[in-house]
Amino acid sequence: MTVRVLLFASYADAVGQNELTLELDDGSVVGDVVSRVREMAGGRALPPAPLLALNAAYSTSAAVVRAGDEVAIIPPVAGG
Amino acid sequence: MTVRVLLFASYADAVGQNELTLELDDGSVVGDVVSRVREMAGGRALPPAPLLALNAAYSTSAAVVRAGDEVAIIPPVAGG
Amino acid sequence: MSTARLTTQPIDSTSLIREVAADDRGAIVLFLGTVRNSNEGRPVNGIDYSAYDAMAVAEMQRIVSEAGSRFSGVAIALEHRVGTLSVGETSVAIACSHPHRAAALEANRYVIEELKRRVPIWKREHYLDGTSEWVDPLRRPAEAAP
Amino acid sequence: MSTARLTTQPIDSTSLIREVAADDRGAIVLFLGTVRNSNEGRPVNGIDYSAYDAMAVAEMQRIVSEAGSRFSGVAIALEHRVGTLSVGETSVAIACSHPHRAAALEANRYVIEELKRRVPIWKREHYLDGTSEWVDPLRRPAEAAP
Repeated sequence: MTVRVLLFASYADAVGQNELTLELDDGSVVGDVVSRVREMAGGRALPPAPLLALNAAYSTSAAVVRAGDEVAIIPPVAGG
Repeated sequence: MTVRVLLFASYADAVGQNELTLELDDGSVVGDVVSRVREMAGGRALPPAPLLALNAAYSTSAAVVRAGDEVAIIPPVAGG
Repeated sequence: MSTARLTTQPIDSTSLIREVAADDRGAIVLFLGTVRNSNEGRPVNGIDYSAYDAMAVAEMQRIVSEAGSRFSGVAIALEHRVGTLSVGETSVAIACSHPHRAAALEANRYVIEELKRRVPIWKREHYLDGTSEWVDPLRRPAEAAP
Repeated sequence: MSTARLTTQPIDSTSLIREVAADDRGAIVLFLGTVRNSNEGRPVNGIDYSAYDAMAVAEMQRIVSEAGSRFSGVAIALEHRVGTLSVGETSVAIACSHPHRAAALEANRYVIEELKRRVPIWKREHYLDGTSEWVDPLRRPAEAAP
């Protein structure tokens, strides 16, 4: 199945992309997305356990992803 | 000696004046001003120990007054 | 760096913000007290504010000066209106700025609490039924004051 | 009763105040976060704010809704700007109104603290020396954030 992955700020700079699609096995979890991104060029700049969001809400790394889901890897926030 | 006495809000309404002058003996204290005002018509509407100011700053009833001083009897404040 | 004054004119909160804004200040907090249309369940249509002018200004200046000592680096503009105000009009405005938000928020709170506790200003509420009364905050629950 | 939004345009704080003002509300508190001319001793000349737009708006809406539960009767207008801001410009504005001052002040504080803790917005500071950096609040003392 295919999921959409969003990267932001320093994480997007590190990987050189702010949006990508990944092919994942059925039953994959949000944490698997992080592992895959960390294997990409520049991906080691991301921490092993970053903040995560699934479909625009904070999520744990154990949350199961489904086809079409949007997973975001969230750098430390700095609004305000 | 002569002192100027200021009354405000409900206290001014009770006594029917917002400003008066009193003749006091030398060595009088702010509390003496209150006693004198409470003896005036309507003066019993004032509490025996109201908030007091001497020359535009809060004062105790024991503060000594001098000729030309301004004593104010301050109802419960309600600014804001 | 800080100012306190009485006015008989409508308060311009934007100009108070401008007074305290500066390039080294990341947080500005504005407090506005406005005339409510009811108090303790009684419909209100206006309030007359009066003050012991000289002492009110002196006490307001003491308060902003104290806030400046407690919250080092804060800038404050404090203005209280006197005269007859209609429902919705602003009776008091406090603008505080500081490099950081916590001090700006806490200084603002300090100023409004101290102002209500000790600045010699009084208000006479006018009710929809034509009556009016001096407000005595000591005679009612603390929560009733705006 | 409460709104939260992102904007790419300059924030009009007067209109936020108007959104929350009402005749039964005696207290309005406005918080403005502005771009400072320095951070941790480094001269700053601007900040690029970016957001995960959909989630930022959703999270801001959750925060104002939580504040509405904690401070019953509060009305809130929250706006955060994204894009390139110069020193002195407003990045975030929060207007809270309530019949009474304590709730208006505390709701405002709740919203700014939660916003800084969890809304997915990032800033890249541009320094006077021509360099720029993503700001990571976790890497510096808490007091350093405005």
